[in-house]
Amino acid sequence: MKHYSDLEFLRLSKGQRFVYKLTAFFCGIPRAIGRLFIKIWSLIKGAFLAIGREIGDVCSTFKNGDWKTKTSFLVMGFGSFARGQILRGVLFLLFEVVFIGYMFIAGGHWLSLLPSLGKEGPSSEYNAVLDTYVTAYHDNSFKILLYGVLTIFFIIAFIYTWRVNVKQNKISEQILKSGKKLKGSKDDLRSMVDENFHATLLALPMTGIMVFTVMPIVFMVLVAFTNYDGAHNGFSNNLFTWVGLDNFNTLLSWSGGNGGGQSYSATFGEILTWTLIWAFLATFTNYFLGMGVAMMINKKGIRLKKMWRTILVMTVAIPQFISLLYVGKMFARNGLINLSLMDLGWIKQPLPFWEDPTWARISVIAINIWVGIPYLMLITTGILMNIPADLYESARIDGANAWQQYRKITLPYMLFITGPYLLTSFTGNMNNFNVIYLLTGGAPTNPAASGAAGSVGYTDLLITWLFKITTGAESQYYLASVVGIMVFVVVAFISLVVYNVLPSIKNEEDYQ
Amino acid sequence: MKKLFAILLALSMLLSMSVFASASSEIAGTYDVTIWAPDAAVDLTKSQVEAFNSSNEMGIVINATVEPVSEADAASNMILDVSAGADLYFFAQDQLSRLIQANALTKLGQGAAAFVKDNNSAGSVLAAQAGEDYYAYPLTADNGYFMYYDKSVVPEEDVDSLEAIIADCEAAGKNFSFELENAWYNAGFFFGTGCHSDWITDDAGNFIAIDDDFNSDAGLIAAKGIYKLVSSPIYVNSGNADFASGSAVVVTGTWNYATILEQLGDNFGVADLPSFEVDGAEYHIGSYSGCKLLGVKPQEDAVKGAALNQLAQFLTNKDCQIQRTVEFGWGPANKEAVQDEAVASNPALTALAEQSNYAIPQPNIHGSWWDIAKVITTDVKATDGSDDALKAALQKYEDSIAAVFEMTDEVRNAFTLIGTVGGTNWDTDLPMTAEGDIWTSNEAYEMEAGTEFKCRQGKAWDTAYPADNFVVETAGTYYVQLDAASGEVSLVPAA
Amino acid sequence: MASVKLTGVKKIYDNKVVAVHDFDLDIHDKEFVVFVGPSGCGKSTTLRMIAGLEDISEGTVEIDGEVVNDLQPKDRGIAMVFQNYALYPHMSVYDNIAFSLRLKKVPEDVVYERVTNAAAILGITEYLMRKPRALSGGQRQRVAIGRAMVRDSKVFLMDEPLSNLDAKLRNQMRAEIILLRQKLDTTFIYVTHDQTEAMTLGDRIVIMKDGYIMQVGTPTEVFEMPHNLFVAEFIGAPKMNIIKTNLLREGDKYFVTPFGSKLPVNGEKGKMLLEKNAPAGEILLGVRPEHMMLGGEGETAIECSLVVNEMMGSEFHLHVDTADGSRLIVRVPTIDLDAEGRGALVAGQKLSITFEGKAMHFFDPATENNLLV
Amino acid sequence: MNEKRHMGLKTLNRVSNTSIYILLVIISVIWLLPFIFIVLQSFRVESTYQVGYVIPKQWGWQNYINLWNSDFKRWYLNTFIIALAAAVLITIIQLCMSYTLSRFRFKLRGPLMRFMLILGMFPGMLTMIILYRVLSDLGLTQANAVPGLILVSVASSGMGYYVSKGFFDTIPKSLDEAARVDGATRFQVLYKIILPLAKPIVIYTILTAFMGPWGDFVFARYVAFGTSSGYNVAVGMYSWLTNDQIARMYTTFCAGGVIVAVPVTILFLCLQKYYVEGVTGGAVKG
Repeated sequence: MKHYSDLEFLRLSKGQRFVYKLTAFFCGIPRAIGRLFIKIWSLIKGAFLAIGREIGDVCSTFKNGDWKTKTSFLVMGFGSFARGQILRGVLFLLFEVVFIGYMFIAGGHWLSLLPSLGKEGPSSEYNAVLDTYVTAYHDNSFKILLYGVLTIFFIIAFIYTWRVNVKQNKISEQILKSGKKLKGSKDDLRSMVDENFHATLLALPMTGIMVFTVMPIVFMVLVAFTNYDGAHNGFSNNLFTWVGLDNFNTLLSWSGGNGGGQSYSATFGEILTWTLIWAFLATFTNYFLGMGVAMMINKKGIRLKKMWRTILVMTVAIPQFISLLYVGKMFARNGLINLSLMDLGWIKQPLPFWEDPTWARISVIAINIWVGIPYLMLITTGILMNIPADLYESARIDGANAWQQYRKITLPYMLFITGPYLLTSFTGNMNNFNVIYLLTGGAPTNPAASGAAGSVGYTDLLITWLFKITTGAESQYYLASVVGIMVFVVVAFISLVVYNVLPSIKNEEDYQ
Repeated sequence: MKKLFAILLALSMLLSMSVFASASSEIAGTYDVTIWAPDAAVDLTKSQVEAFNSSNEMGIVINATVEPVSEADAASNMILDVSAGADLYFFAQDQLSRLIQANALTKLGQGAAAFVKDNNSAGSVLAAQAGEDYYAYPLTADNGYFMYYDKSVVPEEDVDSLEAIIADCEAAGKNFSFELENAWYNAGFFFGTGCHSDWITDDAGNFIAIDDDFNSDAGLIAAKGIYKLVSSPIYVNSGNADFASGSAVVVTGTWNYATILEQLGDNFGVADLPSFEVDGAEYHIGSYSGCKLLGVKPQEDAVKGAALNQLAQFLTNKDCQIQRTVEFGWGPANKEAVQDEAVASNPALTALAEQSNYAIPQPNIHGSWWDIAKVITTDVKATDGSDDALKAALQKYEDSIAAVFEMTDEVRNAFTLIGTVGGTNWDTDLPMTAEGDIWTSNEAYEMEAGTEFKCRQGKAWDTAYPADNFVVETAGTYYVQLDAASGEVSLVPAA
Repeated sequence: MASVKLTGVKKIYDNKVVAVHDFDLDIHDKEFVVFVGPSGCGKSTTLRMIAGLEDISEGTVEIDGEVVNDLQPKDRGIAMVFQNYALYPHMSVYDNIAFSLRLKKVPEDVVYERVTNAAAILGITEYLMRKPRALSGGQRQRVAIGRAMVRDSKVFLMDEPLSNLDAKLRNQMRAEIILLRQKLDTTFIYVTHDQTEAMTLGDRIVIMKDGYIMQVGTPTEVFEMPHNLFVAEFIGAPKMNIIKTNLLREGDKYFVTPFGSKLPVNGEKGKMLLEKNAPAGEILLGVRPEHMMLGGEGETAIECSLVVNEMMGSEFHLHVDTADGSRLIVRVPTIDLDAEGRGALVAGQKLSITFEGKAMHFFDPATENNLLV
Repeated sequence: MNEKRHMGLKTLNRVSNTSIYILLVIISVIWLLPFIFIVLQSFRVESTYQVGYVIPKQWGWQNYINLWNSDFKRWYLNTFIIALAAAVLITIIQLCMSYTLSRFRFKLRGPLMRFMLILGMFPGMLTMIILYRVLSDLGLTQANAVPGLILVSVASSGMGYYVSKGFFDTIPKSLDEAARVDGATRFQVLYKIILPLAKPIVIYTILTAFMGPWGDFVFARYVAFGTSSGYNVAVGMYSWLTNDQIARMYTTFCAGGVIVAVPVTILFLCLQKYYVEGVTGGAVKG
C-alpha cells in the first residue's frame, strides 16, 4: 500500500481519501495481529525469564542468608519470628501448617485422581432381605476435577507465599545490615489502612473473583477436554474422563457430527454469522436511534424535556424478564397484536413474528431497539451536552445546515468519545442472552442446524446455543465448554483488533 | 384367563407380603422425603402421603415435602444433580433411559417389579422397563393426544375427516392448532400409515440401535398428510388451549380438558383424531400413548430405599390413580382403575381410549430424536408438496438419525461386523460385544468357505481389522472375535 | 528549623522514562527556593518526591537531617499548596482549613483559634462558612494557603500556586506570598514555570530542564551569569537575542563580529575572557534586548530594518531584521525617545543598533555552556 | 427583507418543533403501551389467557388474590432480601475495587485490569454448572438458594468496577494528595474525602445492584431448582408463561409483573438523577 504524506493526502479527492483510509484500516489489521503475537510471545518469554530470575534469587538468598533465613526455607516465617516480626511469622507459619495439613488429608487424594478423573462409578447392590437395591457412590469425576483444580490453586498460592517468605528474609537481612529497624507487628497492621491500603481493599473482591470467576472458568476450560455430559458425570454409571482435543475436532471439523444433516462446524458458522450480524445491527440501530431521540429531546425550544426523558427511562426500571416476556407474548401468533389486528380485519392471517426466520430476526432487532433506546438516549444526552457550543456557532457562521452540522461535528465527536463504549456494547450484544432467550428462545427452529446438539433456531446466538446445549436433552457440558471458549476467542479477537486499530481507543490515562 | 390372573396377583402379593413381613420391623421409622409433583398434583400428593402414613402397617411415617416441579423439568433437574434431587418424582416416560444413564432411578426389587407388572396396562409396564429390569412405577397412561373442536365450526359428521375439518375451518376463518413442529405429534401421521420408529436399549439403558422406517413409501404418504395440514393457512403450530384466540380445532391431551371446557362451553366437542386421504386410501392419524411414571432416586440407605418403594407403590395403586382421575382427569395406568366409573364418564378419557386403538406405546427414545424428528414438519412445510421434495425431507431425516446415532460414544467406539456374513452383503453392520479388548459377535453365523468380512469401529472404515478382508477357509458356524488391542481377528466355532 | 537536602535523587517511571536525574540540592533553613523550568522538566516531580507523593527511585531526601524516603507525607512535617487548590468541595472553608488539625485530634478550641488566625491573616474571615465553589479564584488560593499555614510545618511546598489566576491577581498574590513568607519565616520550596515569579520570589532559583538542574543561584546570579544557553534564554523577557558569530582576538583585545560589524568586548567581560584565555573562533553571542541600543557608527553599528514595533507603555519592543534576515529584539525605554524618534519607528524603517561588551554573554556553540564559567 | 427572513426562521422552527413533538408523542406511546397493557390485563377477570382486546370486560382483583394465594409472597420476599443484600455488599465490593484501581498505582495494577478484561470476555453462562455445584457443596442451593445467590452475585461483582472507576477518575487526585499531606491515612482519605464526593456513584451502584436480582432467572433457576421456597420472582413467574401454564396463569403473570415493577420503578424514578449520571459517566469512560 502506498503511503501518502500529509500534503499528498490533502490533494486526494473525497473518494480516494475514503479508499486510502479504508485500506489503511485493513492493512493495519495484520500488523495489529502481528503485534499481538509479538506481545504474547514477549509475555511468555518474560514469564520464563521472570521465573528464572526468581529461582536465581531464591538460590542466592539461601547461599548468602544467615541461619534464620536458611531455616525459613523449611519453616516458613521462622526468620520473621527470629527477627521479632511476630505477626508475619504467625501468618506464614499458619499458612504452611494449613497447607501441609490439607495436602495430607485431602489435597493429595484429589491430586492423585486428577489424571484419571476416577475409576469406579456408583454401584448398585441387591438387598435380598429388603428386596431393594442399594446404591454406593465411589469416585465422582466432577468432585475430582473441582477439588483437583482447587488443590492446584492452593499449591500455586503456597509456592507464591513461600517465595514471599524467602524474599522477606532477604529484605529483612538487608535492612538490618544497613542498621535500620524492622517494622513491628503494629506497623504491619497500621500499614493495612495506609501504605498497603490497596491490598486491604482488594483482598475481599479479588478473593471473590478468584473463587467464583477464575476457578470456574479454569474448570470449564478443562471440561472442554473431557466427555462430561448428562450420561457421563459424577453420579451416572459412567464417570467422565479426559478425551484430549476430541471435542474441538467435533466442533471444528467439516465432516459428520451434527444430526441435522450438517456438521457442527457449519452450525457453528451459521450461528456465529448471525451473532455478528445481530451484534452489529443491535449496537448501531440503538446507537443512532438513541442519539436521534436524545437530539430531539434536547433541541432548543422543545419543552417538557424532563417528562419525555422520564417516560423513556421508566422502561429501564422494569425488569427485563417482565417486559421482554410480555412483549414476546404480545407478538406471538395468538398474542395481542395478531388477535387485535385480525379482529380489526386488517389481516386475515396472523403475522409470523416468531415463526418466519426473517420476520423473527427483524422482530428481535426491533424489540431490542425498544429495549435499548432509553439507555442510549441517556448516554448520548450527556455527551451531546458536552459538545462545545462554539463549534456549532462557528459551523453555522461557516454556512452549515443542520444535517451538515450533525455529519461534521456531532457524529465525529460522538464516535470519538463513545468508541470504547461501542466496542463493549458490541461484545455485550454478542452475549445478549436475555433479549433472545426471553423473546424467542431461539425460535424458529433451523432444521438443518438442529440435531444432536439440541434444536438450533434462526435467532439463536452463540450464548443461547451454549445454554441450550447445557440444558438440552443430552446436557453436553463438554460441547458447551468448547462453544464458550470459541465465544471467548471471537470476542477477544474483535476487541484486540479494534483496540489496536482504532485511534480513539487509547489507554485509560488519556481519559483522566 | 381372568382367574389365572387373579391367582397370579394373589400369589405375587403373598410373595411380597412374606418378604416384607420379615423386613417390616426394619423398615419402620420416620423418613424425610422430598417429592416432585406437577403443580396441580401437589396438594393431592400431600394428602395421599398422609393416607399412606395412616394406612400402612409397616410403621413407616413419611415426612414429605412436596414441591411443584413439572414432569418435563424433573428429569433435567435430576440429571443436573441427583444428590440434590427429589427422592420420589413424577416424570414422563421418554426420560426413562436418560434418567437410568444418569443413575437417577433405582432398579426395582422383585416384589416391586411384580407389583408394576401385575397391576398396570401393558403399555405402561413397557414404559417402566429397560432391558430386563424395571425402574419406575406407572402413574398414568394418559399421555396421548386427541382432538378438541368447536361444534359451532366443525359439525359432528366432519370430525372423522381431516380434509373436511380443514375445509370447515378455512370457511369459518378459524385456526387448526396442532403442534406438528414437535416430534411427539408429527410422528402420529407416520404411525397412521404403518411406520414405526423404535430405539433399542441394552440392559443398562444405553441405546444400541434404531429400527426406523419413516423414510419409506408409507412414510411418504404420512408426509403428504402432514403437508395437507401445514400448507393450509389455518394451520397453527400450537398445542395450547387456543379456542379463545382463533382456533376451532386443537389437538392436545387431557391436561387441557378443563380449560377448553370452560372456553367452549356448549360448543365443546372432543373426538379421536381424524383420518386423511391419500390416493383414495384413508389413514387414521395415529399417536403416541405415553405414561407418566413415578421414579425413586437410588438410595444409599437400604431401609429408606425400601420405605420409599413402599410409598411409591401406594401412590401408584388403584385408589390413588382413581383419585387423580377424579381430581384432574388423569387417565389411570392401573388395569382395574381403567374400569372404574369415574374414568369411563370422562369424555376426554373416552376420546383418549378411542384414539388408543391407533396409538403406539411410547418406547424409550434417544433424547436427540425429538429435535431431529420435529424438523420433518418444518421441512415438509417448506416443500411444494411434490413427491420428490417430500422424499428429500424424509431422506434428510434418515441421514440425521444415522449421524446422531454415530455420535454416541457407545457406537463410535463399538466394533461391528460387516461383510458377506449372515445373509448380508457389506450393507449391514452386525453387532459385537466387548469384554475388555476382546470383541465377540453377538451371534454365531453360518459361514461358507470364501465368506469375507471385516470388523470396523464406529461403522466407519478409519479403524477396521484385518487390513485385508478376512476370508473364511472352512465352512462352519462361528463367532467372530477381535482383539482390538492387536487387531487380530479370529473365528470361534459355536459350541 | 528545617533544612532540606536532596542527594542523588532520581525518578524513574514504570515505563523506564527518567523524569529526574541525580538531583543534588541543599536547601537551608528558612530559605525560599524556587524550582523553575518549562513543563515536563521534572520540577513538580521533584517537589512531589519531597512531599512524599511520589516514590523516590534512587537517592535520599532529608528533612532536618532525617531521611524521609520511607515516611508518609503526613509524617514529613510539610505543608503543601496545590496548583488547582485541591479544596475539599464538600467542606466549608473553615472545615477545609481545620481538616489537618482535626486529624491530629487537636482540641476544638485550639482549632478555632488557629483557623480564625490564619483566616485573619489571609483576609478570608468572612468566607469561613462558605463552600469552596462559592469563592473566587483568589479566595480559593488563600484558603489553600490557609490550610497549609495552620499545619505549623517545617517546610512549605507550593506547586504552581498562581498559575490558575489571571495576570492581575497573580501579581497581587505574589506580593502576598512574599508577606506570608515574612510572617511564617520558614523554609519554602516553590515550583513555577514563570521566570518572573521565580526571580521575584526566590532567594535561590533552581532552573531545570529535562530532569537535569541547569543552574542554581540567586536571581542576580542567574540573570547576570547564566551558566548555559538554556538558562540565558529562559530567564528574562523578552528572551535574550542569540547571535551566531565569531570571537576575534587581537593581542589582549577581543572582538565579536555580528552581522558584519565588529564590536569590541570591553570592560569586565573582556578581562574575564582574557583570564580564561578564551580561544578565538565561532561562538554564540547572547545579548539581552534591554542591553541593545539604537545608534552606533561605523564598525560598531549593526544595520537592520524594523519589522514590528510593540509599544509596551514604558518601553518599545522593536523587532528588527538584520541584513541576513536574522530577527533581533531591542528594548528601548520610551523615555529615551523624543516625539520625532517615536514617529520614525514605523515598519521598514532602517535602524542601526549596537551594544557594549558588558552586555555580552558568550556560549560555546557545541556545549552551549557559558565560556566564562 | 430582514423582517421576512426573521419570520421564515421562526416558522421553520415551529414546523420542525411540531413534527418533533408528534414524533415524541408517538415514541412515548410505543414505549408506554406495553406497560399500560400489563396493568389493564392484570385486572381482567373474565378469562385468564391471552385475548384480542385490551380493556377488560370485567374488572376485579382476582389475579392479585391468586398471587396472594400462591408462593408469590415467598418469592417476592426472597428477591427483596437478595436485592437488599446485593445492594449493600456489591456496592462495598465495587467501591473498594474501583477506588483502588483509580487511585493507587501499584505494581500489579495494570496486569490486574488486563486480567479482568480478559476474564470478562468469557461468557458467564459457561460457569453456571460449576457454580451450582460449588454452592451445592456449600449447602447453599434449593431451600438455601437465597444466601447462595447473594454469595455468587456479590463474589464476582468486583469485575463490574468500570463505571465507578470512571467516576473516581474524575475526582482530582490532588484532593487525595492534599488530604495525605494534611495528615490523613489512605483510609481516612477514602472515608472523609472521596466517599462524600462520590455520592452519585454510590447511589448509582446501589440502585443497579438492587435492580439486578429482580430480573435474574437463568442462574436463579439453576440454584433453586425444584424448591419453590428458594425461587425468586423471575424464576417463579417464568414458569407461568410456559406452554402448559400460560392459559391458566397469563393474567396472574401480569398482576405479578405489576407488583414487581411498581416499587422498583418508583425507587428508580426517585433516584433517576444519579442513575443518569452513572450511565453517562460510565459510557464515556468505557
